[in-house]
Amino acid sequence: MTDANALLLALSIPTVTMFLIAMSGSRPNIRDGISIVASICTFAVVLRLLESVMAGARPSVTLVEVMPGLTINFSIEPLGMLFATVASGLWIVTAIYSIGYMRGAQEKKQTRFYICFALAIASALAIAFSGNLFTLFIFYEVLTISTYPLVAHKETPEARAGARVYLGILMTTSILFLLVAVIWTWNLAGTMEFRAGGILEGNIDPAYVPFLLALFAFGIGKAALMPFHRWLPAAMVAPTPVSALLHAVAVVKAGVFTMLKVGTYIFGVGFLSKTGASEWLVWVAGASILIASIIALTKDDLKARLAYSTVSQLSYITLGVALANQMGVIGGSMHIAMHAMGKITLFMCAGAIYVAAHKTKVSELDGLGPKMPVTFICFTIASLSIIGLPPFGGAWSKWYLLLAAANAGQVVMIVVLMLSSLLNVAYLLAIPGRAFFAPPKKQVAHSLGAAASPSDGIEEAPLFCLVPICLTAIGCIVLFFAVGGLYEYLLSIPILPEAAP
Amino acid sequence: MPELLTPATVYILAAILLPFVPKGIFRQLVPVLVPFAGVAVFWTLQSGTFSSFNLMGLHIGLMRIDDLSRIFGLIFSIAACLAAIYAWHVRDTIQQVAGLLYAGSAIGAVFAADLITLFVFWEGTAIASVFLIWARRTEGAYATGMRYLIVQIGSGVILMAGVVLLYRETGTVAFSQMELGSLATWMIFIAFGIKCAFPLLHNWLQDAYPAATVTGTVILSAFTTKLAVYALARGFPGTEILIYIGAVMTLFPIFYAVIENDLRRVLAYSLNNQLGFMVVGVGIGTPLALNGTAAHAFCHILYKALLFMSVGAVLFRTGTAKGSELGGLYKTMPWTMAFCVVGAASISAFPLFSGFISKSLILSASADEGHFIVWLILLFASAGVFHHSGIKIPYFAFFAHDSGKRPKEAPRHMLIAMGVTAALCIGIGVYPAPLYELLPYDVGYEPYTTSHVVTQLQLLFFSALAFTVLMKTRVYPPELRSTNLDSDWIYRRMLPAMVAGLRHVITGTWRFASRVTTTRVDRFIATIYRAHGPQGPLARTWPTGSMVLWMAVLLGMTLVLAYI
Amino acid sequence: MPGLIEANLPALQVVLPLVAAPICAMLGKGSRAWAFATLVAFLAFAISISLFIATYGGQVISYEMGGWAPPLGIEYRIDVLNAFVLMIVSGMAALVLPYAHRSVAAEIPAERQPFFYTAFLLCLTGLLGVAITGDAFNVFVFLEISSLSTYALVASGSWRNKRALTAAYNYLIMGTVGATFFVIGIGMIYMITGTLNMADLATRIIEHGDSRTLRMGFVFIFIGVGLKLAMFPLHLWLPNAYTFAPTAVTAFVAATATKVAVYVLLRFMFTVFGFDYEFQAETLKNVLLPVALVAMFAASLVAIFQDDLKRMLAYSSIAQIGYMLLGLAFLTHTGLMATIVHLFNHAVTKGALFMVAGCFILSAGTSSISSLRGIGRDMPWTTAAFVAGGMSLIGLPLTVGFISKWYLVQAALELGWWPVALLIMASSLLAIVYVWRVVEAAYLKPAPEGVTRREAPLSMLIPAWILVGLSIWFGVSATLTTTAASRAADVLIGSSQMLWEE
Amino acid sequence: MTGSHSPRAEDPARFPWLSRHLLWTSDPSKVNRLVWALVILCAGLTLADFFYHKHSHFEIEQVPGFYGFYGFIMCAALVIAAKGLRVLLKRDEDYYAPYTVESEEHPEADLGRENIDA
Repeated sequence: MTDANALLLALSIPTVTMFLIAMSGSRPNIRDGISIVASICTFAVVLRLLESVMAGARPSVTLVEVMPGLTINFSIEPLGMLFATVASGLWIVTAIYSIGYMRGAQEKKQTRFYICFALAIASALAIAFSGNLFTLFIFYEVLTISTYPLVAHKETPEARAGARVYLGILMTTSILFLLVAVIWTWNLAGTMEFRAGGILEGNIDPAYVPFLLALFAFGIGKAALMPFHRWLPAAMVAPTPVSALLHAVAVVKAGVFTMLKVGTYIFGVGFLSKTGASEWLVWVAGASILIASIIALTKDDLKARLAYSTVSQLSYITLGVALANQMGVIGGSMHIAMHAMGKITLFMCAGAIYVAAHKTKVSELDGLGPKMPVTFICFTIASLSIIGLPPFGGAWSKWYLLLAAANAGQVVMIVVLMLSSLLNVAYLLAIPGRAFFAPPKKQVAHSLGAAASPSDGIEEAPLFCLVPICLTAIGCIVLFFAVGGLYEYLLSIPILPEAAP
Repeated sequence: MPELLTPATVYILAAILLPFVPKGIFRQLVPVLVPFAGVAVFWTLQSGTFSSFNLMGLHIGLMRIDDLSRIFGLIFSIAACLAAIYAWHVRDTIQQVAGLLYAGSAIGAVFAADLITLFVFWEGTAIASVFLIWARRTEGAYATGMRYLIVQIGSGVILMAGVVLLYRETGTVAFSQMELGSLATWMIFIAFGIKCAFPLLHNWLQDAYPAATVTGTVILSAFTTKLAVYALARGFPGTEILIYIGAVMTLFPIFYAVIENDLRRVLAYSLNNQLGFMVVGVGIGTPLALNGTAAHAFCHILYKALLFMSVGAVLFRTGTAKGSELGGLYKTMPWTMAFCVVGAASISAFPLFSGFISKSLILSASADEGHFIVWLILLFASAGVFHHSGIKIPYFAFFAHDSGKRPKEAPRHMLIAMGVTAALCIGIGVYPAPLYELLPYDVGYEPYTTSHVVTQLQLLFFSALAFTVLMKTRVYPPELRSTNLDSDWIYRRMLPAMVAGLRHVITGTWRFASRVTTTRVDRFIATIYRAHGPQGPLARTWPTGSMVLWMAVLLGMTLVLAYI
Repeated sequence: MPGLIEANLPALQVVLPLVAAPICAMLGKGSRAWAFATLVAFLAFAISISLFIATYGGQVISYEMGGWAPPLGIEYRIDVLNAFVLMIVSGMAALVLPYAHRSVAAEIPAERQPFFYTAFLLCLTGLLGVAITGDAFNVFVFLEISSLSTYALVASGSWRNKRALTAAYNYLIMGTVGATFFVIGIGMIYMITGTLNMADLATRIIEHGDSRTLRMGFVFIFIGVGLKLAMFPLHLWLPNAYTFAPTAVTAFVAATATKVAVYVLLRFMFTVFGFDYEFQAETLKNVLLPVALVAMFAASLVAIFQDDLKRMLAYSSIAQIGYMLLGLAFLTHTGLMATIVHLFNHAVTKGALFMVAGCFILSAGTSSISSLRGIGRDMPWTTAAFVAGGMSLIGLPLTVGFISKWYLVQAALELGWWPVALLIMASSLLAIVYVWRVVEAAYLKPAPEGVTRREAPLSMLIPAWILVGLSIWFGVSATLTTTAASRAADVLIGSSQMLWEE
Repeated sequence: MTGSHSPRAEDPARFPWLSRHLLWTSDPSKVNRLVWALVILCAGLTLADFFYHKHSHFEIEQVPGFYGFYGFIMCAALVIAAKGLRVLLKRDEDYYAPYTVESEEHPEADLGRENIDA
C-alpha cells in the first residue's frame, strides 16, 4: 500500500462506513460494531501514515480539478497529520462511548446519528489532509452541514433553535468572511497551496495583511474567536457524544487547525511577525481567553460551562498563531492534542453523569462524587490537564505558549495565560471539588424524604461510557510524559520557506 | 529510559497503589512505611545529580543530592512518617492518597535540580494538599480550599511564567542561585514568596490550616512553607531584601496571634512568624545563617507538627479548638497537655529544647552581620512567640478557667506520634551535634554557653512575668469568639464587592444594550417585512402601468446619463 | 447525406423544432405529441452538442441562411458563447419534456396537450433562434416567437389556477413593451449604420464613432432586453408568470428564457457596441451595478417572506439575475466569465428546483411551504433533490452555485471592490435563509395529520435528479464550463477590442 | 461526652496519674505561690548577669538584665498594642459566613470516631 493509497483509504473508510451503517440500521449491534471496527481501522491506517510522515514522506493525491488551477488535493504535512491522528484516535473512544451513552439515555434515531458521525469524521480527516485552502474550505463546509443533524438530534424546539444558531453562525462567518478571504488569497497569490513559509509574502501590500487576517480569523467561525463564539454554547443541546465530537475532536479542532494552517502555510509565521499584522489578533485572542473564562464561571449548566471553557481554550491556539513564532505554532499544535484529550474526557464525564444520575447542573452535583468515583476522578484529571498543571499534558502546551509569548515580547499575554489558569481552577476544579467534598444539600434531602436518602452504593454509568473516559484520562497523563516525541515531531512543521529548488 | 527511581516516585507509586491495598492494617501501614523507603532511596547516595535526562532540549534533573537538599529531604520524610502515624485512624482513602502525593511532591521538589521539575512538584504540592482541606467536607472548608488552591496554583503559574522568561533569557532551566533584577527572577521570587507566606501574601496560610482536617493540618504544616524556604535558600541566598521581609514576617503575626481565638489559627500565625526567622537567615546568606535556616526548618517542622498534633487531638476529642471554649483539659488529657508543653517549650526556644539550638544560629548570624534593628526585632519576635505559642496555647487549652469539658485522652496512635515527636524535640535540644552534622555548611557553633542560656532564660521568664502580670491585672485581652480582619479581607470582601459592583454595571449595560439592539433589530425586520413581505410593495402584483412607469424611469435615468 | 446534415447543422438547429411544431399540433393524442416533441428536443440537443464541440476550440461557424451572403442575408454566426447558450436551451428542453409528461397530464386537459407541446416547441425554436442568429433584427423576430409562445404556455396554467390568465396577459403587455423598446433601439442603430448584421454593425459603429443616436439606440436596447431578462425593477411580470404557469413551463422558461435574454444583452453590448464603448461603461457602472445589487437583496428578501414555493423560487431567480448583471457590470474578463458560467449554473439549479416544486405540487397538491411540513419523510428523494439544489442556490462548495460565486467575488476583488465582494456573500446568506425555511419545514416539522403524500413518479424524479447531478458534477469538475465561459468571454472582449483599437 | 458533669467524672481519684499531680493549678493560692516563684526567678536571672562574662555583639547587651527588661517591656507592649488592634480588626465570628469554617458547628457525632476523620 503506497502512502497515497493509504491516504485515500483513511478518507474512504469513514465514508464507506456511512453506507454500511445506513444498511445495517435495523440491527443495532451490528451497526454499532461497524462503527467501532471502522474507527479502529481508520486509526490503524492513520498510524501507518503517521509513520511515513515521521519518516519524511509527504504523500499527495489530487482528486479532481474543479476549475483551472483549483484542485481538490490532499497532501499530508506534519500539522495535518497530528490533527488526523487526534481525530481518528479519539473517534474510537467516542464511538465506544456513544454506544453506552445513546443506549443509556435511550436516544432515538441512532442510525442517523452514527451516519452523520461518520461523515463528520470523514470531513475532519479531509480537512486534516487538505493540500490547499480550497479543499480545506470545501470540507470545512461539509463538516458544518454534517454536524447539523447531530446538534438538532433531539428535535425539540430548543434543539432546533440551538442548531439554527450553530448553523447560522458557522455558515455566515464562513461564507461572508472565510470565502472572501480564500478568494482574495487566490487573487493575490494565484495559488492556494499550503506551502512552507506562506504564499502571501511579496504578493500583498503589507497594509492589507491585517484585514486579510481578520477575514480569516473571524471567518473560521469554528475557532470560536469572540464575538463569533455563540454557536458553541448553543450547540450544547446536542447529545453528549456529539458535544465531545464538536468540542474535542472534529469541529472546534478543525477550526483552530485551519487557523494554524493558515497562519503557517498561507501567511507564514515569519511574514506575520515581520509585518506585525497579527498584533491585534493577539489582543482579541487574549480577551477571548479571559472573557470566556469569566462567563464560564457564571454558568451553572455543566455543559455550558465546558463550552465556554472550550471557547477560552481555543483562543489559546489562536493566540499561538497570532504570536507568530515557532514556539507559538508548536504550542498551538500541541494544545490541539492536549486540549482534545482533556476536553473529550470532560464531556464524556458530563455525559456519564447525565446517564447515571440525570444531573446537568453543577449545583446539583454535591455529594455525587463518592457515588461515581471513577467518573469524577477522571474529571479531575482532565480538569488539571486543561488548567495546565503537571503531570498532565496541558502543562506542556501552556509552557510553549508562554515561551511563545515571551519570545514575542508579549508580557501581557503571559499574564493573561496565568490568569486564565486561575480562572480555570475556579470553574473546573470546583466541579469535582463540590462533587466529592461539598456536603449534600439539606433541603433536597428533606424534600425528597427517605427515597433520596443517600445510598452508599456506587452508581456509575455503563461500562461502555466508563472505559473511554478512563482511556482518555490516562491519555492526559501519558501525553505529559510522552511529550518529548511529540515535540520532536512538531519541530518538523516547516516554518521557514523551503529553499528554492 | 532515564533512571526514574527517586523518593518522589516511591511516594507517587505508593499513592497509586494504595487504593488497591486491602483495607485494614496493611493499608494503614503503607503511609507509615513509605517514608522509610523514600529515605532509603537517597540516603546512601553521594552528592550529585541523578536521574537527569534531556527533554525537548531542557536539561531535567530529578534528583540532586547535596547537603541542603539532603537535610530537607530527611526532615520531610520524618514529618511524613510522623503524620502518618498520627493519622492512623483515618480510613479515608482520599486523604491517605493526598497525603502521600503531597509528601512525595514536596520531597520531589526539594530534590529538583531544574526549575521544570521544581514547577511540576510545586504544583503537585498545591493540588495534593487541597484535598486535605476539602476532606473536612463542609461548605466552609470547601470554600477555604478553593481559595487556598487558587493562591497555591497562582504561585505555581507565576513560577512557570518566571521560568519561561528565565529560560528565554539564559537558555537554561537549572535551579541554581539567581539574582533579583529581571522580570523573570522577580516572578520566581514572588512565586516562592507566596508559598513562603510573605507579608500580604500570607493569608492563605491562616485561612487554610485551621480549616483542614485534624490530621490534614499536621501534614500541611510540614511541607508547603518549608519547601518555599528551601527554594529561597537555594535560589536567593544572601538577597538583602529577604532580611527585611523576614523581619516583618516575624513581627506582625504575633499581634494577630495574641487576639486570635482559634488555637489552630494562632499556631498558623506563629508558623508564619517562625518562617520569618528562616527568611531572615536566607537573606543574611552567610554560612552560619543558612545553617540556621536549615536547622530551624528542621526543628520547626517537628515542634510545629507537635503543637498541631496536640491541638488537633483536643479538636478531635472536644470538637473545638477555640480558646474561649476550652480550658482545664489537663484533667483528662494530661499526656496531650505534656506533649503540647514540650512543643511550646521548643518553639519558645527554651534551653534543652530544639528551638533553642536552631533559632540562636539565625540570631547570632544577624548580630554577626551587624543588623541591629533586625536583631532587635527578632529578639522581640522570640519573646512574642513564647508569649502566644509557648504560653497561650497550653494555658488556654489545658489550664485557665475550667470549661467543664472532660474528654477522653487522645487515641493511642496520636499519643505515640506526639511522643516520638516530643522525644525528637528534646533529643535535638539536648544533643544537637547530629543535627549540626547534617547542616549544609561546616561551621562550628556552640549553643550552650552561659551567656546564651542566661540571656535566653531572662528573655523568656520576663516575658512569662509580663504575661502573668497582665493576666492578673486583667489587661490581657480575653479570648473572644471573633473574626479578625487580615489581608484576606481584600479578596474575601473588597474584591467580591468590587466584582459584584462591576457585574452589576456590566449586566445593566448589557441588558440595556441588548434591549436596544433587540428593539432595533425587531424594528428593522419589521421594516423589511413591510417592504418585502407578501403584502409589501416589493412583492405585490402591480398593475401593468406601474412597470411601464419604471421603464420610463430607467429610460430617463439612462438618457440623462447619455446627455451629460 | 451526413455531410449535408453536418454542413447545415446551424440551420437545422432552428428549423427542426420550427417544422416540428405544427406537426405536433396535428398529432392529436397527448402522449403521441409528447413523444414527438421529446424526440425533437433530443435531436435539437444533439445538434447543439455537436455545435458546441465544433466551436469549443475557438472556431467560429458562419452559416449563411439561404445562401445570401451577409450583411445582406441572414447570417447564423456561432461561436463558443452561442453554442454554450444553445446547449443550455436545448438541453433544458430535452430534460423538461420527459418530465412534462406526468406533470402536464396532471395540469392540462388531454385534448389540449398537443397544442401545449406545439407552443413548447415554438418557444424552443424562438430561444434557439435568438441564440444562434447573427442578425440583429432576426434576434427580435425570434425573441417575439419565443415570447408569444411563452404567453400561451403561461396561460395554459389556467386550468389549475385562473390567475394564470391575468399573469399571462400582464406578461404579454409587458413583453410587448419590451420588444418595442428593443426594436426601436435596433431601428436607431440601423439608422446610423444601415446594416443589421451584428458583425457588420460592430465595424460600422466603430467607423461611425459615438453619437447621440447611438446612445439612444443603446439605451432602448438595454431597457428592452432588461425587461425581457427581468432586470430589477422591470421584473414585475416574472413572479406571477412563473408561479401560475404549468410547472414544466416554469422549469423550462426559468432555466432558459431569461438566460437567452442575458445572452442578447451580452451580445449587443460587447459584440455590437464594443467592450470599451465608453457610454456603455458609464451606464453599466451607474445604472446596472446599483440595480443588480439592489436586485440581489430586495428579491432575496422578498423570497424569504414568501409562502409559495414557486413564487419564492421566482424571486430567487430575480436575485440570481442580479448576480449575472453584476458580473456584467464589472466589465472585466472574470466578471464576464462569472456571468456566462452562471447562465449555465443557474439554469441547471433553477431548473432542478422548479422541477422539484412540480413534484411537490403533484403529490401534495400545493406549493405552499407551510403545507410541505414533514414532507421529507414522505418524499425523501424529492426533498433530497431540493436540498442539493438549494445548496447550489446558496453557493456551497461542490455545487455549481459555488463556481459562479467564486468568479463573481474574484472579479470584485480584482477590481478592489471588496465591499461588493462582501455584499455578494451577504446576499448568498439570504439564500441560506429562504432555502433553509423549506428544509426546516420538510425535515424538522411534524407532518400534518391525515395527509398522505406519495413519492413523485420516476419520470419526474429522474430529470430532476439529472439536473441535480449536473449541478454537483459541474460543481466538482467545472473545468469544462469555466473554460467554455472563459473562451466565450475572450470572444466577447477580443472581438470588440480588436475593433475599437484600430 | 463534652461538658458532662457527672460526679464520677469529676472525681479526682479517677483522673490519670499526671492530672492528679497538677490539680493544684486550679487552686488560686498555689498559683500565686508560683507567680512569686517566677518573680524570684526573674530577679535571680537579672542578678546572674553580674557574675559571668557576657559574650555580646552589641553594646546594649552589656546592660544588666537587658534581655529580661526588653522581653518584659516588649511583651507588655505587644499585648497592649494587640488589644488596640482588636478594636480595629475585630468582627463578628460569622463575618465571612457562609464561606467560612467558623460558621459551622463541628459535627457532634463525629467526635472521637476513630474510623472517620472529623
